Amino acid sequence: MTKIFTNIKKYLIDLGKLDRRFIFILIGLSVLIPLIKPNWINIPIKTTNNSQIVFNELNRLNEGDRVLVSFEYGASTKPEIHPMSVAVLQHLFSKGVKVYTVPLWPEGLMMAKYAIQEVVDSKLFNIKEHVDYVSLPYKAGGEIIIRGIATDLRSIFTQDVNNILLNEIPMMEGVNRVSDFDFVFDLSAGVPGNAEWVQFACDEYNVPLSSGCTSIMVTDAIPYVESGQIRGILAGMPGAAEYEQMVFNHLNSLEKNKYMNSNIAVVPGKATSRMSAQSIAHVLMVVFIILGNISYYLLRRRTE
Amino acid sequence: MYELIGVWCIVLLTLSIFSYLYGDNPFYKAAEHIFVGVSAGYIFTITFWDTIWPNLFGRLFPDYVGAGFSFDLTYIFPLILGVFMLFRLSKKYDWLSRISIAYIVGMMAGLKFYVFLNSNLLTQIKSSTVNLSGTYFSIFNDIIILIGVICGLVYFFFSKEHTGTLGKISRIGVYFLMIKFGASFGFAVMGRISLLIGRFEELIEFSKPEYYYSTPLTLFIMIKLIGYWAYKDNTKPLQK
Amino acid sequence: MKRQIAYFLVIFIGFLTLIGHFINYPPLNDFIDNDATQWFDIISGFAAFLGVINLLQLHLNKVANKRKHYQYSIITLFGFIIMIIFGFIYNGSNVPMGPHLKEQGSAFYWMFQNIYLPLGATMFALLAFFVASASYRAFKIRNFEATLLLVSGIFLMLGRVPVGQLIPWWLSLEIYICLIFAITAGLFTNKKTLFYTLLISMIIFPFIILQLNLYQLAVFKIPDLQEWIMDVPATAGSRAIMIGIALGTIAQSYRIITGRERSILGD
Amino acid sequence: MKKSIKYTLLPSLMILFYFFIPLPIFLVGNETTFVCVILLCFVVEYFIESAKSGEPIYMRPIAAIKAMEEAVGRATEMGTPVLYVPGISSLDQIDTISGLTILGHVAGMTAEYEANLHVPVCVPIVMETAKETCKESYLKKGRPDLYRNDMVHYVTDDQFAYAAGVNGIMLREKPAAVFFQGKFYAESLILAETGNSIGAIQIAGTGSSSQIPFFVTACDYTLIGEEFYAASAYLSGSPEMLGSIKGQDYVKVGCMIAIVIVFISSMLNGYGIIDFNIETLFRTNVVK
Repeated sequence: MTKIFTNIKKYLIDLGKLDRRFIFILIGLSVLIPLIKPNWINIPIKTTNNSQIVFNELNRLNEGDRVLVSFEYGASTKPEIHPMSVAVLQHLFSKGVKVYTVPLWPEGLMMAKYAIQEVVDSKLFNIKEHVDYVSLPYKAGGEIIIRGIATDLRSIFTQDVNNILLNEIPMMEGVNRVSDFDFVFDLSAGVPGNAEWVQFACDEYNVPLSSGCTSIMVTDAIPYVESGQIRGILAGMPGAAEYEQMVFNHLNSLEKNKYMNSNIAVVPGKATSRMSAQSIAHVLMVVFIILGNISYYLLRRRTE
Repeated sequence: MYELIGVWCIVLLTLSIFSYLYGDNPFYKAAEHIFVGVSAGYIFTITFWDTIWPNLFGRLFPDYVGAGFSFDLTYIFPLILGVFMLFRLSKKYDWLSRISIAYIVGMMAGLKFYVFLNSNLLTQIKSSTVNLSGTYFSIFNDIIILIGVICGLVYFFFSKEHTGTLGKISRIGVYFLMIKFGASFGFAVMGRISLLIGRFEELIEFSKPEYYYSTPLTLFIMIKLIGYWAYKDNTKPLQK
Repeated sequence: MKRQIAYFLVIFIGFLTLIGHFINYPPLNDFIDNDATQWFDIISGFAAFLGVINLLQLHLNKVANKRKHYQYSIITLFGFIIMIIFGFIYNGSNVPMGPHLKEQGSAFYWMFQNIYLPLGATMFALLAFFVASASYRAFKIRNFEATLLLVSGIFLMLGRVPVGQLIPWWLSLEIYICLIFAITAGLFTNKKTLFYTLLISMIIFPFIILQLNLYQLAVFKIPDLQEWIMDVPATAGSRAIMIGIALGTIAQSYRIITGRERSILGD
Repeated sequence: MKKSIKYTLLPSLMILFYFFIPLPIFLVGNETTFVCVILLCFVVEYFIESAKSGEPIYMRPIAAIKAMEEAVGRATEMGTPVLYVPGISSLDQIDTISGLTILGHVAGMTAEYEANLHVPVCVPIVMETAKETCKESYLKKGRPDLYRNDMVHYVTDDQFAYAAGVNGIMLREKPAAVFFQGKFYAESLILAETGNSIGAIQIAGTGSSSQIPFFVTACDYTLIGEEFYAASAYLSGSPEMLGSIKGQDYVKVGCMIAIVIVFISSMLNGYGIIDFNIETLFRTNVVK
């Protein structure tokens, strides 16, 4: 009996010296398996406060309001942010809000295009380019561009992505600076991102701002959220999954209005299914940390 | 056709980078060097076409470039400063480049002074107000935040010895900082895992027959080769 | 003299951009808001040439002298040159040079999509593995500070995913008890006493909580606790750091624009 | 006596001038910021001047700064290079500038110890500045012969390509001392973990608050936030610089008092004892 105990103890101590490649393999598998077999695990999603605030803020917008959606992410952070973009666009279009997209990252241009395309292709909404949405092209400069949008949008953008002059687009009429928008929604994965929007535009010109961002950015953005400079925040993949669910429920409960096609079924988004892979990996890491601590504790006792 | 080659490229490069997890190996080395070369070329091209061409030449020769700017003579200055920068290549006139650097450093210092004072310092001080209309719990939270901020700032005192009461306060400050670091770390875990999800989704997609089983085939060949190299390294005669 | 020009420019431009925020003179405000940083971008654009020359020098040197791993330098040079060719000489799509960088169908875009993007994204994804090995190594109950790091890290990890909601109140209670014992383990001299006290508390406390009807407290729900950690102590910590960073930046800027921090200009 | 008069009278006069000048030469709307700028500058300047006049200044020891020389020494002993990574941002971040000033001091140490310094850089303009800094440091230590032009070299501008490149340098050169000083983003952990796996002494310093946790967990020493900006003043040891740090401390006390005042006044306002909302004071925007 004692022999078994000593053996277990020995294994646990050895665990502390585990080759890190072993951890790598387990982490890889814990992500891979739920992705290949998504229906093995199904975990319900609960809404957090900050996501709810975002939803309520956007839900308060009226028909014909103008919303600037800014895209600051690329292919590598697409799994986290893209589901948010799609859900936010769906939410806005379902309310008949006019959407203006602007990429501040070179890759953001493609992301904006993909997101709009996805919403248009779902045929869920009766939307037309230049009537319900306009896509602005990418301009280099980061915060300078934000500053420019804040003071004089037309000095930076003269054409949209399809090289149509902004003066010829009816929904651009009266849109000259950031204060002409009723809301700014920022989808960001780094710098420039929501902090720049706060610092260079929205704070100064008093335009409400909400943001969806990668998990890592949240701790930096939280002080702004707490002080109300950013109204609610969608935090990483879970934030995306929560918002997706809220929009899914909202679209299903909505009385069919003129913006929506009643004969198309609403499909749930992608973030929800990715959450199971995420959950398993997290649990695995916590298990690792606990095992590592047991090993550390036993080792320390021994050396003492 | 090009699309298919592209898919195989993506799979090969992705797996080469992942092979770093096993250890440094020729696949990783090759991928790393391709990456350095391609990205340097990419950024250089982008810098030229997205910054210098429209923002500088677009203002100096608006009709020719057609970037939507009107003629602006002041942009002769950045042109001069930029050319000064290139004098780094000459031994005799390399001091000219210092002028360009001086412009950048001075301008950024002045700008950041204002921006950080306004957006970080003053707004953070402003947001330490307490909201009495909330519940008792939220008021309690506000008080904890106040204590945490004050203690955290005490930790950053440089010109006082951290002993006695000050030492204790700064220790409490460290506790708050540690909680914040732990929270950031926990958050990061989530973000990083989701990046991996993105890569794996793509690899899974490319395992399909329409891409001729790109992922499993490439993976198989790579494992074989890396295994072979490892074996070859081990069979070298060892001198004792 | 040559040095003096540079110092003078730092001080002049520094004060100009700072004071310009307060002076009511639109051209100056406009310069600070837009042009000043645009100029910076243009100057760094010119510096990019120097970077390219340095890169070529370094790798050509390696190849010419056949230094260790020189074969790989050939790959770097090849990648670089091909990007330059696709960026400036060969287009491949039917839009003009310049906009072709972002046009699907151009050779440049193909390289971007199929070489550059996957490499970057995969390097980024490596972090998932490193974050695991770093936390396995570093999250140890060494002292109180390290324990706080660990605890807030773990709660965030668990609380942010749906699994966290499945953790019942008694399990979180047991976790807390274990944690408290882990921190106070040093106080026990006898290993057996520690073990038995731990065991007894783990059995008794759930019943006490159940008796007192306290099990619905938010403390026992990991997601709620996680949100509290995020909103209160972590906010306090990040606010302190933010103010610290702001002060550090301001003081550093002040030292620069008053010409005291000179090592940046080689002094 | 004369000094204190100068440092109370002058700022008051400037503030009075700002508020009472009848001509519209100042923008309306950011009065608070202006007052703060004036106060801040004069407080710091006051302490710089007293430091210059020979007043002794105590500086709390910071472990990471002390360890720098030790790390360079160890690398020399082991005959491996010292790797210095100045972050991935350009000169538009004060972090990069701070990182470069610290590089100046580290280069001084490597010149003294005759250690090999290796600085891979991410942004060309930073490369040029770093070259200048290193060259001057070697010159000042009287060892211009040890300075080589390829000490500082450009890798690539892209964040992760740079991380891959630096990773490769670490794996193949196995430096015994690694410095990460500057602005870092997501690549911080890749770099720090690789450095850890080769067993180097790692000293990090950054103002990017989201990356500090990774450095704290994977590096031996970390300069956290404000410490990082103060490090160059610490290393220079000149009374002017140290005085500015002391002034910064007093500004910090001012901030703490302001926080408490804001807290108490909002409380009193909430209870209806005073009828003044302090938030109106922080109308920090320029109204155009």
